[in-house]
Amino acid sequence: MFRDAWLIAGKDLRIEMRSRVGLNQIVPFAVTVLVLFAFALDTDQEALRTYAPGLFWVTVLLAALLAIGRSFAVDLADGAADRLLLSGIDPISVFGGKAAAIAVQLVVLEVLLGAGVVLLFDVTVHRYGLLVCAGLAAAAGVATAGTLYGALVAGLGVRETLLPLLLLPVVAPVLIGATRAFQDAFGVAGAEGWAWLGLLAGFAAIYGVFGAFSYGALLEEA
Amino acid sequence: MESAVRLRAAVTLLGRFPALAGVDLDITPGEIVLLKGPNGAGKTTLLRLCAGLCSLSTGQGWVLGHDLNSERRMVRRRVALLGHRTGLYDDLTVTENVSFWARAAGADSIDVDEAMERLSLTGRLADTRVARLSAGQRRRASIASLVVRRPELWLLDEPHAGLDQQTRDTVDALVRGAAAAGATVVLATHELERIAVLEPRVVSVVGGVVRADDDPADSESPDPSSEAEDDRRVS
Amino acid sequence: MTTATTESTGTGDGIPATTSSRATKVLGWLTLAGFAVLVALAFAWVPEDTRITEQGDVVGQFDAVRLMFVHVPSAILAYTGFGLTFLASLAYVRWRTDWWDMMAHASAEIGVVFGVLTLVTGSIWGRPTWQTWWEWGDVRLVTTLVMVLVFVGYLAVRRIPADAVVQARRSAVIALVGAVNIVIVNRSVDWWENRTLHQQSTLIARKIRDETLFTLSFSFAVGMVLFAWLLLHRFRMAYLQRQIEELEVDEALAERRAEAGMSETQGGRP
Amino acid sequence: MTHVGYLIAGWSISVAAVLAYAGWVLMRGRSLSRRVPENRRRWMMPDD
Repeated sequence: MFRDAWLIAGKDLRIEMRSRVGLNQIVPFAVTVLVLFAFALDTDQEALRTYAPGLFWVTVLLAALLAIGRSFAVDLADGAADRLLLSGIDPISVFGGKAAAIAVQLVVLEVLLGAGVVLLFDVTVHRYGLLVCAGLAAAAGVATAGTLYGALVAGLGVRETLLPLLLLPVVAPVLIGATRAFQDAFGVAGAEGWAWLGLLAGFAAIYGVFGAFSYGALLEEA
Repeated sequence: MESAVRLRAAVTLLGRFPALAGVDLDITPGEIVLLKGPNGAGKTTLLRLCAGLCSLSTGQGWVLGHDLNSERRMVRRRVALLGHRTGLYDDLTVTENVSFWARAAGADSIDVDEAMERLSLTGRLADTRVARLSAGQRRRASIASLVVRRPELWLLDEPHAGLDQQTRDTVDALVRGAAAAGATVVLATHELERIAVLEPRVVSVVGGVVRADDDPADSESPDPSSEAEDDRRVS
Repeated sequence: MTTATTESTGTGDGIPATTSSRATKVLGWLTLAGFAVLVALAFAWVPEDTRITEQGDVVGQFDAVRLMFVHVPSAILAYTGFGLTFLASLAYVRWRTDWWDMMAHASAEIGVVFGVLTLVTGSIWGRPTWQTWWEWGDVRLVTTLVMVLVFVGYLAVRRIPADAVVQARRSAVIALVGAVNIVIVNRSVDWWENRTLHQQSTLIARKIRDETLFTLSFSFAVGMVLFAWLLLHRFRMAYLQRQIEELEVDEALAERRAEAGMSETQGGRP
Repeated sequence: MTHVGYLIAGWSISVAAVLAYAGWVLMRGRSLSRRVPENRRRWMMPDD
């Protein structure tokens, strides 16, 4: 089971490393969004510093939508999705593998964007441990929920428009939790960061379990 | 011995279109079966049904002894379906693709080397990204990634279509080899004379049903009149 | 609402072509009568909501309290609808029958209608009472908004033409995830707005008058009858849609078999 | 009476929304009913 999940994750990540779609398209897109936020909020450095955690996570969510869509588009491009079904790999492993690959990409994105926020919005990090843990837990949460919904809309003609509508309300708690945790880590607001980390971890766990068990049913297209 | 494929009044709906409208079919293990019929007759759906990728709306079916209504997962891992799409990842090399599918099926790396050898995917070709391959080379890579699975039932959907001479020969060799190894082969193709030497049992598929067609001589090219049918196969 | 009980448009030999039955007619009239009584109670009987503080100031919702009699039942109906969708989806996962799938669809749609209505009427009530159209500090408000959005997505998925079984399975997953999500959203919003994890939001903690309480209860009852009436009609509509689909499939099957030159039925749909 | 505008808005929007939805369901139900044979509309069968 773990071997198969590892196989799937390795395949997805290798494709992303080769194609560089993430690095050449998704990351520049995310940085552009950050720059647009700066324009929208005017050159008010104080406002940018205050709202940096929220802006950061909104950007991550938007970029995650692209990464999730891409992960499923790769399988659908030339019938590989059918072959995955035919391979006899347990759907739980496929879910785990795809979610892990998306999570890894999100973590890379967070690191790059985090550097961007520090540089562009002039924030300073007070609690590195909290920052890292919250970043990982939030990536896991978005990846599990995203993989579940990505599979749900995969193969539909309207998947690009439907995925945001379905996924964003569901990951709202991640946005709230991760923003509060980062506010604490950046020292811009006294939030109970570690408690929010609990929420993030709980979210990832719930969607991990839920996704793993409903994934098979979702892939069984007609 | 058990049938390789046994269908009873099998109906498969694609959306609301009955691609299969009540198929009765028996295929014994080791048989080579040629599906013949106009485009849109339901050949592709029949093959996908046998692979466990389409569901039965009504009726019953068993493939390699597994019930198509309840054990499609078991069916899937024992068959190989070569369809119009290759099932390869453009950004990976031929070797990476073949070994990925081999490992997904639990096969060894020796199998990978052997399969690549058999389909003459050696040398520089092995380390080329699939995106840069010609249609024929893609199809060969696709076949190699199926060979490693050692399937008991081969389902080939227009395996010759749009290919160069070398690859067509490769396909024929594959069918011959599979039959020699005792596997069952079901194929739909327009290249009837190529397959005729293998003396397959010919089965006509028309309008979503199957008609036994015992006369192998009666294998002239299919009726092109109802090709427009294909458009209705919504997915 | 009135059209429920009007004359039937016959199909020719007696049986009217509607989704109403004796049961829905009774429910329809009950709703109308109940609504008339509710209007009378709400505007003539219930006094305005005022309180005199220790400083002698007169505070309260005044006549805006009369909005409660549409807002609160709307919210109850929305949550009933979504709750029923959740239960029906759970039942679908367990028993895999069309019946539960249709029930989930029908109740989700009614839930969304009343969910939107809840938000709108809540906004209209909030403006005079809280001096704002929208209050991010209220858990129920934000939770309801997210919930409505989740089920708007649910209905969007249901509108996509697909194989009935695939669609039912997909929808059931969304409804179940959505329900779990509501709990998570509710908890996280609650913590979020309190800026600390150990308080409960208490925006309304006033004593409620007996007349108001009675009228509110009455409005729930009327709402429930309305819900039952709507659900029956909506469910039958979904049922009819299935029947039409089945007829079309039968037709297509016959056509397909004719194409094959087969004389008559073999297999077929139950 | 205070807040008359809000009251009118709130109540009329509610009534209008429910009427519109109920009307749509009924109309759609009727047009679908006409396309379905009577023996498949079971709720209308008993002495109604």
